[in-house]
Amino acid sequence: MAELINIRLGLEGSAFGSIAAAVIHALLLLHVVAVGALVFIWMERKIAGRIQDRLGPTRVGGKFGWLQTLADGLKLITKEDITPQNADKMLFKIAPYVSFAASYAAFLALPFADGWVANNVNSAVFFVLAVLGLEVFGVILAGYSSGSKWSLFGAIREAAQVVSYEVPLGLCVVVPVFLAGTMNLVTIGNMQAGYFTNWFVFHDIFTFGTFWIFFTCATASVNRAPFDLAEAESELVAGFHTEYSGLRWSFFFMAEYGSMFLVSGLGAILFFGGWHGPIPLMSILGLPESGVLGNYLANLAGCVNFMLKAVVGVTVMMWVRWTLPRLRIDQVITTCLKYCVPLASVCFIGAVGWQVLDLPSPSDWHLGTGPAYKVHEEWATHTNNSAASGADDRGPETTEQYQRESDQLLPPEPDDADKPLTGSSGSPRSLTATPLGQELSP
Amino acid sequence: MNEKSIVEQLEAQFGDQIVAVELDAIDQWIEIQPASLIEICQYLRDTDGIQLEMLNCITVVDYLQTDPKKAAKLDWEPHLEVVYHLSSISHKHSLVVKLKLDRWQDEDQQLLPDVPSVSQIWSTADWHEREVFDLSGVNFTGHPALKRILCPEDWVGYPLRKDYQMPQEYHGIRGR
Amino acid sequence: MTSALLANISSDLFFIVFAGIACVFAVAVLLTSNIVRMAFYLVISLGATAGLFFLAGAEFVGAMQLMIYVGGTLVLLIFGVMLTAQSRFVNMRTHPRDWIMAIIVGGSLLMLLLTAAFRVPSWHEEQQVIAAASELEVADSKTATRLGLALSGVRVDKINADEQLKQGMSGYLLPFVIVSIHLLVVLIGAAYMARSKRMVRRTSEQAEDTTSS
Amino acid sequence: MSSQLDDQRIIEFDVRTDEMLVNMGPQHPSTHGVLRLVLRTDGEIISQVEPQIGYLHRCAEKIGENLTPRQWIPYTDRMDYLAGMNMNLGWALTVEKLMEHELSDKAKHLRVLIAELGRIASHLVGMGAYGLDLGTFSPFLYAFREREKILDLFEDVCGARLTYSYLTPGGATADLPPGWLERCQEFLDQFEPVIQEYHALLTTNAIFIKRTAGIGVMSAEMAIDYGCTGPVLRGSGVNHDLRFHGEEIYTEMYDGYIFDVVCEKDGSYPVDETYPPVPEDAVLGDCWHRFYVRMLEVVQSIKLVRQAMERYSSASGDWGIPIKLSQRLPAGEAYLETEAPRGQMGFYLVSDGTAIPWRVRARSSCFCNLSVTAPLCQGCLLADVPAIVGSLDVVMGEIDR
Repeated sequence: MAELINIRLGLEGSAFGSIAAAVIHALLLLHVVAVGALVFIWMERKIAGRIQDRLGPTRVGGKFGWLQTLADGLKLITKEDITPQNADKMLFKIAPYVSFAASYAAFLALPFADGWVANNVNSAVFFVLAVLGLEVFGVILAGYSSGSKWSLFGAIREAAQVVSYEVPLGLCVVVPVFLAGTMNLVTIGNMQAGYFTNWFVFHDIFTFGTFWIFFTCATASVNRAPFDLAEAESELVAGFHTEYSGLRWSFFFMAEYGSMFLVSGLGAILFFGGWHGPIPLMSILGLPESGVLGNYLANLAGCVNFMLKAVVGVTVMMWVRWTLPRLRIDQVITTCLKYCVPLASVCFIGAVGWQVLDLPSPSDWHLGTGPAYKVHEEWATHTNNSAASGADDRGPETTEQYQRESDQLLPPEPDDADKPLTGSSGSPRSLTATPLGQELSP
Repeated sequence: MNEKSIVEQLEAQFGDQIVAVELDAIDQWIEIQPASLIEICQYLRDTDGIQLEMLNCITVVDYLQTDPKKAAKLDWEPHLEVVYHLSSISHKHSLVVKLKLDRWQDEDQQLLPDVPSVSQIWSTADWHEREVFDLSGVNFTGHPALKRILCPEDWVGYPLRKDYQMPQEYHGIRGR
Repeated sequence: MTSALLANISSDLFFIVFAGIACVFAVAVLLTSNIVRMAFYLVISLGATAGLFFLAGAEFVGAMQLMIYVGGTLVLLIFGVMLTAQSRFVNMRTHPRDWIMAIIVGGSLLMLLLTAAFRVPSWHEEQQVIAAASELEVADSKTATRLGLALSGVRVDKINADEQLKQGMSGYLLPFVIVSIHLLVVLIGAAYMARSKRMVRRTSEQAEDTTSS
Repeated sequence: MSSQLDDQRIIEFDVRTDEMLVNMGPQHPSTHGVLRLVLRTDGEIISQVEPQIGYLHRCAEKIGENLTPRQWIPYTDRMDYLAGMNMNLGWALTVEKLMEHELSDKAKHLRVLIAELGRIASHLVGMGAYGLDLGTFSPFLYAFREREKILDLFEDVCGARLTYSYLTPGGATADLPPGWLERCQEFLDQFEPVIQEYHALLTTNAIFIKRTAGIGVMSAEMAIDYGCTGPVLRGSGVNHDLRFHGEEIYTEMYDGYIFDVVCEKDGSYPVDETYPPVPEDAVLGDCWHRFYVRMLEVVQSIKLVRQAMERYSSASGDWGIPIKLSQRLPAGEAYLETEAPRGQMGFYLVSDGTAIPWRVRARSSCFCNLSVTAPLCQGCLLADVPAIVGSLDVVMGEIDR
């Protein structure tokens, strides 16, 4: 998105350009998180209503009470921010912003469509997991500094839960990463182009199992539904944000809904083909190749696709929350260590085995896949014959040869003037999937 | 095993301890000496014929007529009555045991009358005796932790006594 | 011309900001006596160093720093802090003689580092490295400076494409990992020390033991 | 805790953190009303629980010594405010027992009808609130949707939805309004399938079973020893229900009705197979069993209400004209316990022959049920305390009187 503005203003590559791009991305992502939180709070109240055989908000603003969240927001803003008497003032005030910053920063690497990503971080998956782990830090600070026993309980529970759930979450995320060969989310998304048969979730039974474990661990690490120990009303009054009110409290909620959207978005990209619809309408209509506007429309449809999948994930989390009772802290930790970790490792080994033995999988049919998918094919064959051709490490000639071949696959390189403005899909750099191996120890 | 045979068995066992027996009242009751309360209750609970395992309720009735005109016509002088309602689940019968105490062990020092505690026999007595101590002012010796249960710890006076006067104020809150 | 000038300032600007935050909060860690505040400042300074890694283009190392240091070590520290904290906001007073010892040791280490840093020739030349990085096609992020490349494993001092790819050089990745393992061991030791000391004082109350610290 | 070794200076290596006192209540979302639990805990594990009550104490017994029995009925409503009808019934029967007042058949069947409807409404609240304690919000609303329909029926009968003062010594304040029986029939017909929903929502829910099975296990002897009654007692396998094993004046209301006491006999409940089986790790006397006994009692009460409706419509006599407001009571005393939804609610009336009783005493079932929390919560986790207190289904109004 930002390159588009930069190229227009001719600031390409200069400092001012990069700062402007960063600011534009930040604002756009802030909209995604804020508007997302706005919609999700309204959606949660409506879904909860439907589940409990009642209507949910109907009066505020228009037909379905869609302005309800705005009303809540206004109330929260006007409410007085009380700081408890024996709280550690400075930490108490900073905690919600740390928590929100962590969950907001992770959006940096989340692609909404092919190339529509704030910063195409090469190790995007690893970055997102690292930053997600930071959100717990805001909660610990909040619990510890608000001086009341209940929030301390909530903080310690949250810390134990999130720290222990990072392990299975990491394990589940590795499966799509090695299927795609890279941690770059844009490439993972592109790998799953074409019909839904190419999605990693249908790649084999083990990846299918991995998705469900991923979703459970994601719900747990985002502190939702049966695992919402940290703010268990029935035991801990309101857990770590007991003492918060007004705007600070709303930041905690923005962080929660933000990371909920983030985690289900990550799940959508890793397992459900990100911005690719079940039927590749765009590539059938030949839109991506038909110049700037077509490409933009294709990506826009992709973005809608991705949003829909993420929202479906969020709805499932809400639906689970309003039906299931809450687990006890030791049951949460045992589900993590006794069920999630072993299952995740079994699925991991299974998926690796499936890949090594090269067993049949729906994605081998390459239904409706554009050129992007071939790259994966080439890369796989290269590693095979380079392994076959000699014991030495992949020498430069194979890389050069691989460079040239992947260039041929691309549409003829238009000269710089009218370079496809969406940047990534045209420019060679991001397409050449920098395989994991090469990146880790070049 | 109706109440009559229980009472006979009791009289055989504790002849002198049983002061009075009343069988034709609506609820048959017996009156015993306060000192022998524990052995009788132990006996009532453990002998396999009677087995009154459930202590339903402990109540204290304060017999004191504050209005002098009516007091003259009464045939009894002021005293406290501790009433134990017992029932048996295995034999589906019940019995009422009563104790008569004088209202104060020592009038001017407000020393409460003493009754041995049965909380060793029925654990439910623990809370019942605390409530009776709190509201009616009877001291239960041998109770694990006898302190007020319904009124605040520092409340003065025993509300269910007939001569109880509501305090003027309590921590600044007007009483009367 | 202006964009080139801007380029220098902006990359330096962010560099100065992140380095400044890291140093200021590192000093703040020493100065504050409140344990929890100290842990919080440590998080900010480590976060700033992670920012430096990102600025240097080594995203993988930056994310690793975030996850291992800021995430893991700090949660370990918070747990340790909570285990030892008697009252909620325990303060540890440092006696004056501790300060002197600290300055001596710290100062000497600082001197060592500064001299070593200024003596390395290759870090003095101009910033011609950006050109080299781009044709390497290895680290593809936009602002790949020399240090960033070095940290993600490229031998910066011997820049020619084919030779380094052959020997699978390791650059600075290995020392980076060793340092983090070292820090982890130190922290586990600290947590262990804190735990047992508590017990000595507890038993000593009953037995008037002289060995308690 | 540190064992007395010979050489004191040997350091013990387990981590002994300080214990802390935590107040759960009195204004706490999961304590039913104003109950305060002082927990001594280090982190999650609770070493000692001390319930403190008395926040809702209005000394109704002292007021009873200045009012005639009929004037005291509204006070019985406010004791167990979730089952007002059953409280009125208990006090009315005690007064009738003292006065040896005879009731017509119609009045008796009316009382069974109303009391069992009150039991259903009370168990619905117990079930919904228990779901709330364990963290799920939806069953609470499903329970209250049905309870509202019963309250509508009660509103037609006596004009009130919570504090009815409908059943009084001598009968009831008014007869059933015309068309009421059909509406009641309609309610029962649509209510029966809804119970399967509750089973699906809670009883067979894997997480619910994990949170309640095997938690707060109470043996039969301990239940009797602590004076627990009602579903809490039957949950521990003691076959004791005052509607069967009570006193003559109370059980004669129920003779001729076909229903069975809900209690586990040799491993199975008196229910057909459409009801969920007992999960394997549920021990007799734990939270799950107490909850399940309440759910099955609702089914028995529905059967009772159906039989009571047709016997009421075919019975002869008046609906029970209440005694005069300042009726003189015979001298003497009477104590009677009735099977209230939460346990045996006892009333003890001592009268000296005037219209105003000399001493009035209310024996609360929840008072004894709550006294069990201290031993039950020994060594459990913090999240189990609301689970255990919720399974005892205590109402503070009745405990503090």
